[in-house]
Amino acid sequence: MNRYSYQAVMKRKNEIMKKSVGIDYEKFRVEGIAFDYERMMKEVGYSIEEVRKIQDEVSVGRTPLVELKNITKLVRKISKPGKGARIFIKDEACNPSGSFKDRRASLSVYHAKKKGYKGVIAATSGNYGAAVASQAAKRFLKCIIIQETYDSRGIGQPEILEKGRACEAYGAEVVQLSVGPELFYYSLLLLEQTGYFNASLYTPFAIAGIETLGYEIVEQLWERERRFPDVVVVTHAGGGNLTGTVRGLLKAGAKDTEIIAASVNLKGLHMASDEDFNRKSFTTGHTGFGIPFAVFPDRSDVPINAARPLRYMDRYVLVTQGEVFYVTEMLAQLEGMQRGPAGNTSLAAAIAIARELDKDKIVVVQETEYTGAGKLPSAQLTFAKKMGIEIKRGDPIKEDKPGERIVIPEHPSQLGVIEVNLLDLKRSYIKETMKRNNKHNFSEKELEFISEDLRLPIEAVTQFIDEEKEGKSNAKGR
Amino acid sequence: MNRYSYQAVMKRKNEIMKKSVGIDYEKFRVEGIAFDYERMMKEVGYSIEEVRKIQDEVSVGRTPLVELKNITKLVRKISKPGKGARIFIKDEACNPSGSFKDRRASLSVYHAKKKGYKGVIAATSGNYGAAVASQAAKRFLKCIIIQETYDSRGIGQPEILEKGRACEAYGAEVVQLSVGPELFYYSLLLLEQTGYFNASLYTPFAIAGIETLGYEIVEQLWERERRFPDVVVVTHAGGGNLTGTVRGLLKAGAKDTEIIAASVNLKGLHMASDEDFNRKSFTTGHTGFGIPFAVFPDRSDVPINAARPLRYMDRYVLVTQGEVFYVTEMLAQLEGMQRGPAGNTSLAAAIAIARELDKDKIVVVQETEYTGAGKLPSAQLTFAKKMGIEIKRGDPIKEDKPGERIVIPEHPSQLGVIEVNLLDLKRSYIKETMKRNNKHNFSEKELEFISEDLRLPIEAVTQFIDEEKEGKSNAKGR
Amino acid sequence: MQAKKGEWVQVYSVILSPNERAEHLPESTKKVPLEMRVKGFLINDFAKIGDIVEIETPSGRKISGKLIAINPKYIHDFGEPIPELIKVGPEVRKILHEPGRDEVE
Amino acid sequence: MQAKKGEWVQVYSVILSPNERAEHLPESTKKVPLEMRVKGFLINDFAKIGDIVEIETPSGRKISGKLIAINPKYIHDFGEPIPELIKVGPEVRKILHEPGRDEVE
Repeated sequence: MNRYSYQAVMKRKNEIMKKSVGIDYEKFRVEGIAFDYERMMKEVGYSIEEVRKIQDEVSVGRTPLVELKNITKLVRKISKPGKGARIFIKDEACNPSGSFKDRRASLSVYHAKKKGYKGVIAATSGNYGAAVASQAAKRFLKCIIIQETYDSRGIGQPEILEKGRACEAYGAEVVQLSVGPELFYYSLLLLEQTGYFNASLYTPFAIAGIETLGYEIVEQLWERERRFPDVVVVTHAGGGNLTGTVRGLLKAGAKDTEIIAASVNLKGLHMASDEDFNRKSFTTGHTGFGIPFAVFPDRSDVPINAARPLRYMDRYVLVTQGEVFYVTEMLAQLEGMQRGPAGNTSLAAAIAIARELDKDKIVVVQETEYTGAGKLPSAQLTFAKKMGIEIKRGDPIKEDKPGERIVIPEHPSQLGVIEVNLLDLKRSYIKETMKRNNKHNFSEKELEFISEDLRLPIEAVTQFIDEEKEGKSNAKGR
Repeated sequence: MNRYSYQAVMKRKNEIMKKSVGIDYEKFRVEGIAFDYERMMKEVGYSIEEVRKIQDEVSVGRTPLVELKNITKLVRKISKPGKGARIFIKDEACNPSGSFKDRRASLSVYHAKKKGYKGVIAATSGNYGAAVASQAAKRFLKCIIIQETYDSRGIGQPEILEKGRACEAYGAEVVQLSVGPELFYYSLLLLEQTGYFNASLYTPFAIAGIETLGYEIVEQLWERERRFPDVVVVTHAGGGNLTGTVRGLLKAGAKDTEIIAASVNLKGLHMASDEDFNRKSFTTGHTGFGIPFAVFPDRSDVPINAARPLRYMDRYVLVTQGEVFYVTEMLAQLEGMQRGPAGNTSLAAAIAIARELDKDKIVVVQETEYTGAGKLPSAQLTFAKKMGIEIKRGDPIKEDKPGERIVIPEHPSQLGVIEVNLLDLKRSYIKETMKRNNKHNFSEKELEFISEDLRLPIEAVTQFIDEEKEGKSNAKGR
Repeated sequence: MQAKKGEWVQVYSVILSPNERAEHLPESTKKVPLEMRVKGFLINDFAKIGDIVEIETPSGRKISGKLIAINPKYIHDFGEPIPELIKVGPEVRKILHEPGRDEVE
Repeated sequence: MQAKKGEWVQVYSVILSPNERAEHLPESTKKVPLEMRVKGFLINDFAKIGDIVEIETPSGRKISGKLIAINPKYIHDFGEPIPELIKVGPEVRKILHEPGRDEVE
């Protein structure tokens, strides 16, 4: 077998991953599938004080918290009397490369430098690429970004092309691949060949880097309003953004804040499909990542994923592509801020959520991102039209059809959210865990771990396991 | 005569200007050409505490002060032993619309709203347009931006087109004119027809808005280094940036900081020429504004210009277009910051200046601006090539030829500055003042005013006046 | 190509013909008119390129001019890679990595 | 078109042909190869589009592939004005200006 074949490289997966992140994950394993999450975060990650210091060195973080006064006013215009919470947004576009991803990259690259790696590699089609490239430039590390860019016709989505351009502007090498999960294989191959650091989004470093975001939200809101946020809305994709932000919120004492995850609904589109690839306008922050990574975090590019979203999520809602484009336009036209659109996923959800809350509540939207050619709604929707997607005004939820139709609301009162049943996700997590580990019985420590990982009483965990076993045997029996 | 003809409207100039800024400038006139500058700034402008409050409301200002550690390291590599000052940059791209112009616009638009104007008009091809549009969006005012955009062939410079796009993204109307100083005439006409506020760059509001920038530099540097900046480099065009920044520095106590103005050298290009219009890559921050506005500030769109650069300038240097593009690339590749290029004019100068200074000195570059399609060096230089400009590597100062050749340095040690003789400028100021007012004799109060406006002893002022008179009579005698 | 009422369009008009312009202009400017281009929503029911139409601008003004573009797109872009600039990054990084003064001091 | 040594170019290669790809792929993906495009500086003295060449990437790797572009420019842009979005600004501003609840309370 060729040493560089798909099968051969995948067999060396654990060895390559270990060398390229320099973490001995095994020492945190407790028993079977159970591992000591908090110990790992403590021993491998950095304390919030250390993270702050590292980020201050490279001018990452300490972004403004902006009150969206006009959008709040608009929400109140369309809400029942007494309703319409105040909306704030954390203007993460002010980070050096234009998104909160600088926080994650700053830690990964710092760590890589400290450990003597000559370069960093990140597999991402998102803003994380530009962030890693920017941080690598600051710290004189070589940088390779691996992007899923083109379909088999060689057509690339403008937002991804823009992110690739940004990486190149900072001096990074961009490896543009066509559609397929073998991006992971190729990343491993490059990690092996170069000996570079794997700037994965899922290491304890990459998560610890975001904790300052949650921490700053609490600090800034406290300074201005002398209170904790009632709700924080977080765009959810691979889980890191949510995990890191909430850990930061908790470290700052915001224990009663409701955490709402938000993703763009891309139901029906297959993430590994060459045909579907260019039928979506959002390259991250959507259900294609959000749901699989919630129900099985350890599908990532490291042996243990430090992003554990179900530990931190109180509610999970979906919005549609049309809603996000609509609020992106609103943000520019009412608040004088050109941002996103991908960063505005949580803003779309926040507007719907604020409508239901009392006026004296505070909802914080946790990120913005930079924008420009390729990223703007005009670029995205022009591309979508070329791909045969219908664009129309209408009910953005009822008429939405991912991959076929994007519906721009006709009125802000049409902004709403689709609820995801968290219990269903937790049940899926258990199902996936059983299936992928080919395991039907769990030790006490394993049950405790699952219980923590799902924020679910052990009784519920065992009940779900039992139901799954029954379901399986029923299915077999049929 | 047609009421809307050039001549007819220009005759109504003072009347229109007065109504559209709502300032009775006459009450600050002392005698002849003399006026009470500080009284005007105090009575018409806002205190720095008020400005802060207004800017905080709209999340303007409080941008990061970033130490450019790698560029400093590079400077030291190419400097004599012991030389190479530390360089900091005020990352003004973090303002809502992407430049320090938000500071000026926030005050102008606040004032317009307070005074009951229904809309604002600004005549600018610079970032100020986007800033006014963004602030107007926040405060629900109508907004018209008048831009000098196209030459007579309908060709527009990409940077100006981008600025127009940004204005439109915030909901503003953009009036694109072809080349010519009659832009002023058309602005007056629109101000008259709409009754909107003239968001001039030269009112006391527009200057007061920048004072926070200088103030923040001192505050931030003090917090980090417990000292004042040794040098602040300010990009100089119409004079407002310099005036406002230095007033802020002084208010924060930085009385011994050396103020260096920097402009891009566009010598030989005529600003009102349809032919020359698209032969320059920089639309502001160049000598086409910098020198005329220094020697005769009251050429602006208000009766008394609140920007008085010669009061505040210790040194004035020029850099070349090629140098600015070069340092823009350096900033991205060494510091992980994609900014400018126009905002990097002062960075180019700062690098040359830092080389001459001792290592323990601190040079602060006073701004960055956002970038993207249209603004990037690649866009500007591609356009320049199409306009027939030669682009080459070489000595960026010796080989530079504005309008014909842009020379990118081959090595950072080629970065240098061209000194402008400040005494010559002050002499020109006197000459212009005499010519434009058709005046040969000045009262004591007028002489005092000129002495303050030029930061020049009265004896020197009278000497220059006498020389000018003699020169004139000599010229007549010939 | 035809535009319908409410569509986003661009109009053109001459503000000052050459003989109406200001004095003391450079030759190249003096001989051409001062032109204006403005975008807005078409007020006429239908119009084709070249027609004199009325539009409502984003500020709510109603102005007329010659229709020159329907749904005009922004044409400025990133330009092309500039050979004279593209090696600056590697060059300055190399200078920084050369053993030099700052390491010794 | 011909490229010279040191020019900024883009190369293409197939990483996995259809039969070498991972299992369990959707049909549309399974039937096509996994392709790669990378940019770098040309190492060969001369080459024309379609040639197999070697490049040095910005990270300093030397890789080979088929030359597909010389001085490749970024092609993504602002797109066109989107009629479905362009009136959102005026609409929401209008709603905000309607006399409503928040003024009364």
